[in-house]
Amino acid sequence: MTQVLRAENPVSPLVPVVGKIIKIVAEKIDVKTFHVSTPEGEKPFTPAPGQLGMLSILNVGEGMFSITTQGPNHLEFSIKKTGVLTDALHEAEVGQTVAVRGPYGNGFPLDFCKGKDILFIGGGIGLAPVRSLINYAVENRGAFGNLQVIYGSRSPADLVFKEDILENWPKVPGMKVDLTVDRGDDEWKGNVGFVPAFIEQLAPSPDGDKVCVLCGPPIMIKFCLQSLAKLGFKDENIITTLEMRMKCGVGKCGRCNIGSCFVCLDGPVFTLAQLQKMPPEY
Amino acid sequence: MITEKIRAAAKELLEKGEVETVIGWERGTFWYNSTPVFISKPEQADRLVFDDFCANNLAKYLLDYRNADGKIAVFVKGCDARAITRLIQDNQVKREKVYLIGIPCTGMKEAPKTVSSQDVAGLPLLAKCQSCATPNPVIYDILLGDPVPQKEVGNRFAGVEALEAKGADEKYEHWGKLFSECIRCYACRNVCPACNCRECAFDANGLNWLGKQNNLQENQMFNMTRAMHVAGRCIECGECERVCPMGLPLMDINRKIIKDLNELFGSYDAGLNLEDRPPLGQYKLDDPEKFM
Amino acid sequence: MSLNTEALPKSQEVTASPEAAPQPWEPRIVGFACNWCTYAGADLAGLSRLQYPPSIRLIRVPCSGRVNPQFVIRAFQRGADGVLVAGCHPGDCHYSTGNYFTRRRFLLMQRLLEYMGMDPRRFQARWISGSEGPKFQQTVTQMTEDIKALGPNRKMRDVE
Amino acid sequence: MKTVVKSKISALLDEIAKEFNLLVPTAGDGASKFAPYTSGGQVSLDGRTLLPPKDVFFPQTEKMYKFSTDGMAGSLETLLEAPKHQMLFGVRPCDVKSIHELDHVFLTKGFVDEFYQSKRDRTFLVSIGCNGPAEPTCFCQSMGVNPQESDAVDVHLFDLGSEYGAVAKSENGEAFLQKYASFFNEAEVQLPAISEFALKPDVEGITEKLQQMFDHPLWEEVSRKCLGCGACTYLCPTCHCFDISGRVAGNQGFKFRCWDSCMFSEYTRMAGGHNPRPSKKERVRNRFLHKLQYFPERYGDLLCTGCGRCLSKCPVNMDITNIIKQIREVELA
Repeated sequence: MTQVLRAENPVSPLVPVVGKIIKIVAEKIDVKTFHVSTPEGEKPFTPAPGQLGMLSILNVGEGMFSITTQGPNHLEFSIKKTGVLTDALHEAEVGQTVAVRGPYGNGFPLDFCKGKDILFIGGGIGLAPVRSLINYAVENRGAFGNLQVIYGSRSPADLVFKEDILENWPKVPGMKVDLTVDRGDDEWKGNVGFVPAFIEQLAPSPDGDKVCVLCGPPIMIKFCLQSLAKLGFKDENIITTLEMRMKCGVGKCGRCNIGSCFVCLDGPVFTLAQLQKMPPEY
Repeated sequence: MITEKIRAAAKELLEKGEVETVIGWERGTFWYNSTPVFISKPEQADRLVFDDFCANNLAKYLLDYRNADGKIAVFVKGCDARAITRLIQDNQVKREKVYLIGIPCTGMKEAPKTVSSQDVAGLPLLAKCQSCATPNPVIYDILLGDPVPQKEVGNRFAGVEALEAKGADEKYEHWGKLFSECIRCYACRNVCPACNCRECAFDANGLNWLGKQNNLQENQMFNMTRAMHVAGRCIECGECERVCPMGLPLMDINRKIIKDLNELFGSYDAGLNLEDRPPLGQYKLDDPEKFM
Repeated sequence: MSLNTEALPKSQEVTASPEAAPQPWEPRIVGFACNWCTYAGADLAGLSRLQYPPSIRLIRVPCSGRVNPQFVIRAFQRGADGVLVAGCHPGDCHYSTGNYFTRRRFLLMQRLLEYMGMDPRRFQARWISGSEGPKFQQTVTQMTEDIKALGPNRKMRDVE
Repeated sequence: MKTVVKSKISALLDEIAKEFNLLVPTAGDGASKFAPYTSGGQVSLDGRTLLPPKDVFFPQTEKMYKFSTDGMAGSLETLLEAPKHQMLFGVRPCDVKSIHELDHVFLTKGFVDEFYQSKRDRTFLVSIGCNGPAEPTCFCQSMGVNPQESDAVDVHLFDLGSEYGAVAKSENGEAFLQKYASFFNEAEVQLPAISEFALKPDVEGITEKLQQMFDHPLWEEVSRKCLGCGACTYLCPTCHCFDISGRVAGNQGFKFRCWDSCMFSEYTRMAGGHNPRPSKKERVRNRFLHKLQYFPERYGDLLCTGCGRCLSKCPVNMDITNIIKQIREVELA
């Protein structure tokens, strides 16, 4: 399932192209989604679902982010405020010049997923990488079986991509969205509880070679994997994406290795079966 | 033989369960490489040696055992003992959590040019040992062997004074040439028992205290700041200079600071006495105020 | 990596914009001023309409003791011709003792800079209280004069 | 074989320096390294340099692009200059091997690093063989390097005592020997015997064994004395990890890459604070597994050429040959 795509850069895979923030969506208090296109209004490059992009503010720094989805003329990055660069991005306004390079990484195994039912599980900002595949499946609805999204966050205020999870996705035929929060509030009518428990409660069936795409905080992943195993999902059919510190994005700078794999090149998407063969160093 | 004594001492401590680990030296790659070793079982005690090449200051490793449950035993030469005194003063190490086995030291030797000649007596002392003022441990629980007489070391600031006498541009060129060689491997920092910050300013991501470029300016920044950060806490073990792969004379900077501290605020030798307080951690109302 | 101080741009070229006529070189002095005394003193100098050269760039710090030796080196790297650290008089520190530590630290620092080949006149420390507007004026004037005589600083300058 | 007497080498280098940007092993005041040739300078053709030649292709600090910003606007420009043709003269076989490993990293697996390639393509390599260990810490022979001869170069020089025997290893090498034919004689030569190496680590099957040793207590044991400095990685001819960072001055700035070391604590630490390799045990393990397992798995070669620089300069004598020995001694259940 390793599909290495060549970065579309004029000189070097390490030198970005200039882009521009054309839209900013505040998802929640510390998460914003940035729409980036070239100054000419084109898409900087065309990533496959699950691939990564290196986004920078020129005078601040560079960081690797998952490309949460794309439009005909732009890429979207959903970014949580955690450090120097992300602070600066959160301060930025529409029109801000950025630099992008990519796409990096393998992306989700589309051929493997096609024709199958897919269960998407996201926790918190972990929905961002998964969303690229969800939107791909929605756009290519005929190529996939039934779709189910189970998404949880700490509180109703922490839910991201509200338009998608509340409006767009539930309207898609053959698609179901189940939401849960750790703590509800007065207006919350949905489920209250952690994601792993919610999975067991919903008990999605692994039948028909169903694929599960999972992303979220490590502790959630750990317990979700136990729940999925109980339900009978096969390790080969559980897919997740990893996060490591990255600098080059092309498997040269060294730091994102897990064993002899580079997350930036051979990942970030791995099946559970693959992860079990790798050293647990992530 | 001192090696038999240290093995016996380590074995006894471990057998009685008084300490959980003994930090000492063992034989390294060649007969002239002695290297730190960590012994936690009595039967491993025979790996320990004490010879003319045990240059490593073991005090630094105590920082790895800050949270250890039991006691740690460390073999200490004069310089190691001063380093531990400093660490205790900085509340990095608790006196009651370490068991110090003192070894009087006549100085360590340079590695020979070839493996074959085993003429230890003919080898010169390491630069750092030539000007050693404390061959005997200043703090210990037991002392193995008899204290050795203090050598005549002469004026240890002679090198500093020679540099001070040069013109400003000459000095700048001298240091510039040396700092240009620095590869910023941080061996000097990491080996230094006075560098005990949990997170070094130079490792703090994003704060950008120090650019990662290797150029003269950033290397000056690194080397001067390192020296200022250990000012008043340098115990002159000379490890920084010994381990520098580029052979930079770092003690010329550390000694300059020690010399100035002595001149400005009174004579002080770091790590000699547990009760002393480091010169930059205290003040007097009548401190000199020359350029203020 | 090279040690070619001659390769440094002339300060005129750095400060002057391409269109403007070449201006005479003016020193750039970075001043770290303690919030409680020196900054107030500088304020008083301004309020009193005391004239002093525009060569100083003040950075307000909570206490002169806040000034880290790295600040001084970084200032020289980034183009300062002189650095001034100024705080309350001994005994007047808002935090009781901060300036006593400053005094020890920067006496040492100045000597280290000299040892590294810097002219020690480029690095000064002064006690200036909130009521000493004229002393602030004099200090800046004097330091500017001294540094003018020394010329632009080329040492430790970041050439990139 | 073509031979040239050693006393003529400086005249030959003078000639070459007219054509090429010539880099030779230099032992001046500081550490020995490859530096631009100056006539009458301190060329040192005996033994290996302390600093490996990797910085010729992969400088410790290398600017990649510059940028300027103006409010929200900004632009950038790549700083990739094609260097002048250069010659790296007197590379030892261990270092030739290391260049081969760097080629794997920078030129294969789907992405070509132009910054490396531009220098690599324009460098003419002349190697000099060793007839035995240049330093006590040498162990290249055990790492599959022939100390006497390198093939992946343009011209190789055998050390024949008072003269060098020259062999062209590429078309460019042939042309070179033609061009400077006046310096060479034709002679029958007998290669000296290779003298005994003190260190002979046995790496047979080590990659396969390490695949089962990720959780072995050995790593805790061997990492204890490590100080976490980067001396080993910066002196290593094959270590190639780098960081990308920037420098901003006002509305101008540039991005550069610089050597980084897997031994540093912040190397893998992420913005949120999580560090997959939080202590020296994980970092030391990663360094040795990278050299002996991960790199062979990925590229088919060990990432160690036996030059011995790390173990000669390590402050605590962390000895890769000893670690290899300890790995061999481990009995797996």
